[in-house]
Amino acid sequence: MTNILLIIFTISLIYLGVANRLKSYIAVISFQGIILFGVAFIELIEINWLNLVLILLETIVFKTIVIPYFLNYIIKKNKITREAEPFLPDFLSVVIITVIILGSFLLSNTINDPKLKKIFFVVALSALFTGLYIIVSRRKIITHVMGFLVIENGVFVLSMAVGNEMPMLVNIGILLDIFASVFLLGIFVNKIGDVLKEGDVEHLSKLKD
Amino acid sequence: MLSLLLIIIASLFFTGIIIRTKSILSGRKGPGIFQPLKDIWRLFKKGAVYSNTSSFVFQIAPSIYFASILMAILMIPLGGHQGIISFKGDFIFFAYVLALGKFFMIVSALDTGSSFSGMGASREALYSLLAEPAFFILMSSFALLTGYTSFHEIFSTLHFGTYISYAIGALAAFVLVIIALIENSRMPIDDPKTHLELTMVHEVMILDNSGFDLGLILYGTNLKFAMYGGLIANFFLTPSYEWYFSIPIFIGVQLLFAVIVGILESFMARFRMNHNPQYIFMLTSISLLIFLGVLLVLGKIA
Amino acid sequence: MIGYYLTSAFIISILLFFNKNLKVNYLLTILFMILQWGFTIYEYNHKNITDLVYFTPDSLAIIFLVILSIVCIPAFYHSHIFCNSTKEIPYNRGIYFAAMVILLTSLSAAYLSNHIAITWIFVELTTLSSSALIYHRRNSLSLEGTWKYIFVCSISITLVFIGILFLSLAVQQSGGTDLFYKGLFSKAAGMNVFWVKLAFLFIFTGYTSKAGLVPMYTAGIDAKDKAPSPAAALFGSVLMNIGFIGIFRFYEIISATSILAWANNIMLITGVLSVFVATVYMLHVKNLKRMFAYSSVEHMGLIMIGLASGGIGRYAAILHLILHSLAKPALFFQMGQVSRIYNSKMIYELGDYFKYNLTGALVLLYAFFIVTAMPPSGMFVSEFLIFRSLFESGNFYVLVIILILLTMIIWAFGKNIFKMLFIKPVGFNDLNVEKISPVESISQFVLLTMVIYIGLNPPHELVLLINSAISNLPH
Amino acid sequence: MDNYLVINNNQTVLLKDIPVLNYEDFLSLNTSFIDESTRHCVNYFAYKLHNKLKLICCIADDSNSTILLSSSEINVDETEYPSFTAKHLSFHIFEREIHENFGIKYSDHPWLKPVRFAYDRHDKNSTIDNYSFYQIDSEELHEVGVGPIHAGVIEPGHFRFICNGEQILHLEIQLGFQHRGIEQLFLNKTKLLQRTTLSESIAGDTVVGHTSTFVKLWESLCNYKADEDIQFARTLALELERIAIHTGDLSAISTDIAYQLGSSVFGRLRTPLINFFQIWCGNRLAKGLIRAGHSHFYFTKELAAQLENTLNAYEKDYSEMWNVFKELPSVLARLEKTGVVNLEQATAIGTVGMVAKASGLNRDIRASHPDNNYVDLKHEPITKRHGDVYSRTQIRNNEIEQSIEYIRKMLQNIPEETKERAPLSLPAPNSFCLSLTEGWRGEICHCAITDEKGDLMVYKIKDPSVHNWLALALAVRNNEISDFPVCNKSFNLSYCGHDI
Repeated sequence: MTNILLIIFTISLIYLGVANRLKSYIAVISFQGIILFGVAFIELIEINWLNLVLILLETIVFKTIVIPYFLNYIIKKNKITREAEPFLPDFLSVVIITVIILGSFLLSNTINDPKLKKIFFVVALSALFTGLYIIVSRRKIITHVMGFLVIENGVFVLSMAVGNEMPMLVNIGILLDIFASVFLLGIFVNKIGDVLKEGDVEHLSKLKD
Repeated sequence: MLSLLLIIIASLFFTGIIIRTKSILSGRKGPGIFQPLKDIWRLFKKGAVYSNTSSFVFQIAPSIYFASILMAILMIPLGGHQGIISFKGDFIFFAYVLALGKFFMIVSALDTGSSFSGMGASREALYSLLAEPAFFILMSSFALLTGYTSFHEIFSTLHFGTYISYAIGALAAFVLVIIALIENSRMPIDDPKTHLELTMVHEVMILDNSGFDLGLILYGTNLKFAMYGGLIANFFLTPSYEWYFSIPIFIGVQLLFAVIVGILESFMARFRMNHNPQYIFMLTSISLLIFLGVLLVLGKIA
Repeated sequence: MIGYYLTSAFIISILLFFNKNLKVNYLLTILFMILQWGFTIYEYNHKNITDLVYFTPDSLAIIFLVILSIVCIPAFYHSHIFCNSTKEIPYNRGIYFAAMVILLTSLSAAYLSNHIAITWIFVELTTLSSSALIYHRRNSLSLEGTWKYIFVCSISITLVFIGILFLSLAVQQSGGTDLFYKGLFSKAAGMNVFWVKLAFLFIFTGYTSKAGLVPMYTAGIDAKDKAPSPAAALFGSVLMNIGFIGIFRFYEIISATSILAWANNIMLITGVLSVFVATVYMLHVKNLKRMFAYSSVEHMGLIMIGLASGGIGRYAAILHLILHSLAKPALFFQMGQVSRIYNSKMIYELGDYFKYNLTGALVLLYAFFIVTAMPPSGMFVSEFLIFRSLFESGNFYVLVIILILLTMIIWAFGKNIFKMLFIKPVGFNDLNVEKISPVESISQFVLLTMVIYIGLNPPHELVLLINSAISNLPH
Repeated sequence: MDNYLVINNNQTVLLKDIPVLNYEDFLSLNTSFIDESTRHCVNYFAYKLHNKLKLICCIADDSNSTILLSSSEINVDETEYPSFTAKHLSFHIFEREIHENFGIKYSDHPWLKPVRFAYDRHDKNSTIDNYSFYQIDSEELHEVGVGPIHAGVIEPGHFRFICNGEQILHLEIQLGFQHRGIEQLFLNKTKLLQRTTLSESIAGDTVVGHTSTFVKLWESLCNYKADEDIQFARTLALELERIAIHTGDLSAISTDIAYQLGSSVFGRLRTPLINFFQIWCGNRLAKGLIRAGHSHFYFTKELAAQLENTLNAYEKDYSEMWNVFKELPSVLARLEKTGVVNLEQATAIGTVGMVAKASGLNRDIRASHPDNNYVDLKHEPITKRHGDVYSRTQIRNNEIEQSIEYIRKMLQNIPEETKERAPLSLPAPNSFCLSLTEGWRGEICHCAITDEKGDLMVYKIKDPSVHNWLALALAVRNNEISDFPVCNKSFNLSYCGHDI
């Protein structure tokens, strides 16, 4: 069952390459939250219940509802145009993300470690690099945040792989998740709209040498 | 034999159901289910008009197109019953027979010398080109999974045991549905209803065809749809089913397929033309995932 | 003790945040400095005694704690000057000082932490508190700086976390169950090399954003440029140290495995690249403050090279880091005076500094010699030792490249500083130039002189500390 | 105040009061007017006067609700005149028309492309058959010609695309296939009724707009003040027409992006509105509703109740459909960033109406030169900033909502029918009159000049499409050729309004 969820997770990554609307991105991020909820539930059922509840709450409440809602709110409030505006054509994005997935797959195939749940590793790496790819290939800063959230989801999958033995790490990961995303989004909500004109919200590129 | 019959029967009402679904969903009464068929029949009774600038290619292309589809249908099995033609590697033949038909359509479009037809031909060629790898990777994954290379053997030995293989099956069905939509020039890739040459893909290619030829092409499209429906239905049929199970399942899947297409076409707008390539390429990516999934099932990778 | 320290510092920062009275503000910052010094002295006297499970003041931690305590005095002093000169409203001033206290506290805690995850948490806290400092001016440029800083730091902190996850995989295989540095160190020999390598790559890359190395150095540059000068002084010294500590502590673990040589190579490459990048940018930089920031990148690169070359280089690296953390704040403090006079940081608009601020100009001249490591600067000594270790480890080509790059850096640095000191500025109206009291420059002279003193005549106690800090590394 | 005359909308002045300048002053005066973006040229035309050519230029000043008139007289010979267009592109279409009809030579007009191959054009040899389209020479480009016989039932017009693959590099639009000589017919047909029916046929989709412009102009010439109930009916009809056509456009836009639900629901919603015209005046397009000086169809209380019901039913379904439409990603993906006309382009080529407002250029006669009930309604124009297809779609939606609100407001206070109407006198002789109306598409301008007997001597009609066609050509540049239909539909410009 976990395998199916993780495969669906990977498909959602491919979809990120195809999608060109911010709304679809938000939907994907929210959807990934649901999948992670499922994965966490199946994988971590053995750890102590308090921890489990915390993790489940984080995935379902935070990743699936709060953050996507927040993102929507920011887009509305700052009147950000709804297109992702990639530097590269979307077609190339799909190709690159496919290559990323294949690459992570091949990489993990070279590891001979019986303890490793390979599929977690593949999915996590794919999410990680897809997130990075989205950050470098999209023009808007809100899409950078979304790329970061995808990376976070990848990290979550990775922490699942070690979660049974070291639940503390999963918790720290969650801490990171909440901390970083609340902070990133918080600046967006409160400050960017006040200080900058609408047009500037989309690109911050004045500081350079 | 059974599958050929069933597919032909399905082709009679397939487009009608799509149109009917769309009418109902937009709150209209809509034409009868057999209206598309009646239109085709009307076209069959007419003579064709050929432009002076076109050559014999333009005249034979519709027939070849139609024949290629019929040929392809012969290979479709039905659960335990194999198609009329069945041999090792027939899915490759299947793909190329269809490609042959399409090739002739493209050439005949170029033959007319109209700037619209050329535009449509280039679009259609691009989309087929992008959709092909998806089909091949998908079928090869199943060949790998089952160890056989013909439609009949693949589908009759395909057993879904573990969860992951169910996921693979579902994904494969999804990919096939989308391929069917692309090959039949339906939404969201192409809009079969449009009257604007600039936005057409398939329609603009056959803009110069008329009468009997046009009827052949239109009916060929209906057959093609039913053919893909049949292919998808095979995912849900196992050889152990008796004919009185498999026929209702077949018809049910065809119906469902048509209704899904109708729903899809009602509730979304078509893609911008330059978004089509990546959308189609996504199928290849998903097929690759299926391939990886198969490797996982086979234990080739842990 | 650390518990009391953290709680009191926290209370002080809260009070600073809510306080609107200037006098109380002075009082609270003085109180914090007393607390900081008291804590430092206490820890110095309780070396290697674990406190609250997760904190152990080992030699390395003590060194950096002392430096932090030294630097924080002028930092607070100049912060007050800064706030008074820009006539901050109490609310903004409160945020500024509260953030600074949190930054210093979390840095101290991160220095002392003996658990990889706890270090990580406090490093994340430094990101948050420093972003409040960067955003202090509340205009679009500082917003951009803050945004980039937070974004890059968030990604890098995520990378560190991924590294920790890989490390935990490796630890589990060698039978370990916890992530204390000590435990990791003892289990290091049995770890799966593949995972350790991955972990090193991720953790190292992650901490480069704090340490100011290639590839994540950009965040630090913008941060130092946009933050008020006293805060930039902290970013350029004690905050970079925490990046170094993060890398160093993991390097200790690596040194007990078979991949030490591989890790050394990576660090060497990173070091050279950092110096290279710093050179490239310093040659055409237009903003004086950013030039100082790039100079930090260069020094961190040298430190990595020293660490990677082994032998005397490790001692030199830590010494160099200490000296750098004393010298760089002086430059940034002086930058505060410069921007008060010219209202600009662009080199094009600066000049004739001797005419407008004699003492300040002397500081700049003095600092130029110190920072570019010309004798009698202490940094000359440490750089010389780094070169020696490079030579001894057989990396002649690297040595040649580094020497060429350093020459170019000295030229670029000198060109800009001397333009600033002697050549008339363009389009500068000198009617209402603020007169700056020479007293304000005292702290800078003191810091710079310390660099010379420590370099030429290192106190015996310091040498012992440094040697004990690198004692875990194989000889 | 000596070299130009300031008048208001629908004001009749004596022709001799319009100052006559020499051409150089005339040129510099009018081009300097346009430097402000609150001023734009509403009409600039010529007519023959004793072997000379009289040019009249009408500039609307939106901020002061005035129209600035000036004129010049020039000889038609081999002299080459400097053109207005060289200074301000927005004059291009007027000067092209003058050139086509009277053969004036311009020294620096960028492109004297024929406008409509008018029957009485100066150069009879210039026909569509020998017109040489703009071409780019390249191995990689191809041309696609569309029209004049159209695949869908639209109107005749020829579009010549130059494409690089799927991308449009250049679009040239050539119209004129519907030239009917309406302006000449206005002079030939001498009865008022004939003229009114003519004005109803200027553009089939803007019956109310053009007719009310004509009758207001006529009433002004006759120095007649329309009664309150007539004004009320005209305003109401204008707003109803706006709602109906906008809804139809939304349906057409949905069709062009193959969004079936939107296409059929919006299409259905349009019907009850135009059917209401049928109930009111017996014609679905409101022909016969508006007459100068009187009205056959008083808007009764019963009609008001009926309209109220129609609107209630309409609004419920409409807002439901629009809320789905505006959120649907596949729809937005097609509309946003497609066919962009930015503010700079919109100002330079002098767009008006919806197209201008979608690009952030505030041009709305209802607000700047109000008449009828608009004076009380205090109309506030809606503007968008992106200038893409989606902006134009949004404008339609907002205007529909706004119009419904206006109608509701008006229905609360229906004026009594005036039983005894003053008779219409004869038009004033030797006069000039100009009338501006905001039709659903944008500003409609009619100008009339009478001779010494008070007969019409010159009649000039300007549909908003005249200004906006060039915007379409600019909008589709660098777009995909398959996006052209939806761009075209978002402008929904009139072919016959342009061809006249």
